[in-house]
Amino acid sequence: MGVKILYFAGLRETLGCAEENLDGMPAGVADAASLRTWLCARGEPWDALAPGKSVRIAVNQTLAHPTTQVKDGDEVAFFPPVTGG
Amino acid sequence: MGVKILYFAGLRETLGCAEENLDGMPAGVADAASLRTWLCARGEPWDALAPGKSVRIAVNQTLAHPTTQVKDGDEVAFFPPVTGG
Amino acid sequence: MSVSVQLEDFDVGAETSALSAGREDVGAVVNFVGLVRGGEGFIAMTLEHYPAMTAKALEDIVAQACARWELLDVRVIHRVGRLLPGERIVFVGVASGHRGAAFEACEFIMDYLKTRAPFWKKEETCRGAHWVDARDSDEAALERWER
Amino acid sequence: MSVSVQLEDFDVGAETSALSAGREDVGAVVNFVGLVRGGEGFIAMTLEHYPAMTAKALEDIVAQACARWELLDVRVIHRVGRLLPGERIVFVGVASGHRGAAFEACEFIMDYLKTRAPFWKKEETCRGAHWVDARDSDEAALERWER
Repeated sequence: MGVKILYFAGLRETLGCAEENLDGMPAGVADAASLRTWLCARGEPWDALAPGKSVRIAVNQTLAHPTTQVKDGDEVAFFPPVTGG
Repeated sequence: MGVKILYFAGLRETLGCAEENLDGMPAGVADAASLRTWLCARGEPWDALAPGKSVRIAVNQTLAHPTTQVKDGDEVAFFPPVTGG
Repeated sequence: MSVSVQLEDFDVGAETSALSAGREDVGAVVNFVGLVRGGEGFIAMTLEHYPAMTAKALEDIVAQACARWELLDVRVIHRVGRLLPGERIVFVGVASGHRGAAFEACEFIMDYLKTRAPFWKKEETCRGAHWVDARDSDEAALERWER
Repeated sequence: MSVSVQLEDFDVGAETSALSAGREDVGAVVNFVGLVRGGEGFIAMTLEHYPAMTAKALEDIVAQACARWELLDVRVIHRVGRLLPGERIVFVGVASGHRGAAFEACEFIMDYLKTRAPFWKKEETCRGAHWVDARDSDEAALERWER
């Protein structure tokens, strides 16, 4: 299982990473906000996920709130505000 | 010169008249409202132009108000509220 | 900017393309297509108009829209004559840099056209023919723009 | 009701006709077509998306529109990949019995799509490439529907 994490657009380029797989949920991570904090703690360039940066999160292909639960087996995506249309 | 008067749609059918030409301006007729009153005074079926009936008036192909002036040489049209589109 | 009153049908694809053809400043095209609706006993619709006034009224409506919004092109086509259920009656296409102006102007033009352009619809049904009554809701739609 | 995400262009005439084909209850079709705008030094636009989420997001937006208005058909097409100035990016077509619902639903879908569907634009210019920033005005447009 584990957690699949995707990055898109400018955020993908900044992080130099399109996709990664965590073997399981990191300790203390249970929702979108805590996963974001955990990733940000890796330091540069992951501070692109710091609080105050405009980042949207989708959990299982649905836009998430900070409190949206994340559990083993989920797909979580981080991306900038969308600009389609 | 004279005044050309046109009637459209349901009003044309009620009056049995699509177009008529007045040789000149009838006495006392100077605006759209007074022309309408003058026509209405012909009696049935011209009471279709009576006050209270939904009738629109255009003077020289532009929607008119009751007080829009009518003078010799003008084209005046009477018709029901429009229903295009 | 152009308006047409015609018996013939129109080509929505070609009209839409023409609104942005040969230019790169159009970001949004909004189109309205009005169609004849069928129904129990309905046979056909005949559209009468006041030819000397129609083009003038439509051009005035387009000019009002251009005065209110930054529009790059506008096309209005209104058919007249006898039309069957499912046939197209009217096309209003608006090209603008941004979608807000295009949506508003297209709806404005339709609201004005419905209440200010000299067209009248007569319905043929299996029980006879009758002129369609104007709808209060069309007057109400227009009033939104006059506030 | 259907949504597509595709590299290929779409045919506005055919898509519009399909929204009322074979039925007589459609009185109004409102279409939106979004186009790539050119400009000083602008070369091309590349659209990236999140494939697993895109169709789901667009279907959710269409479902929300159908819950709010009486719609007879809806079609959404969004292109991805590299597009040149003047090329079509997006099509939203809405068929309804009456024009009010069709206009509102089409604008609603565009406002949601602009802020909730996972597409991102990267502009190539003669000075290099950059990701397009989201616009506050798009968020503001969306908020109108949430009052």
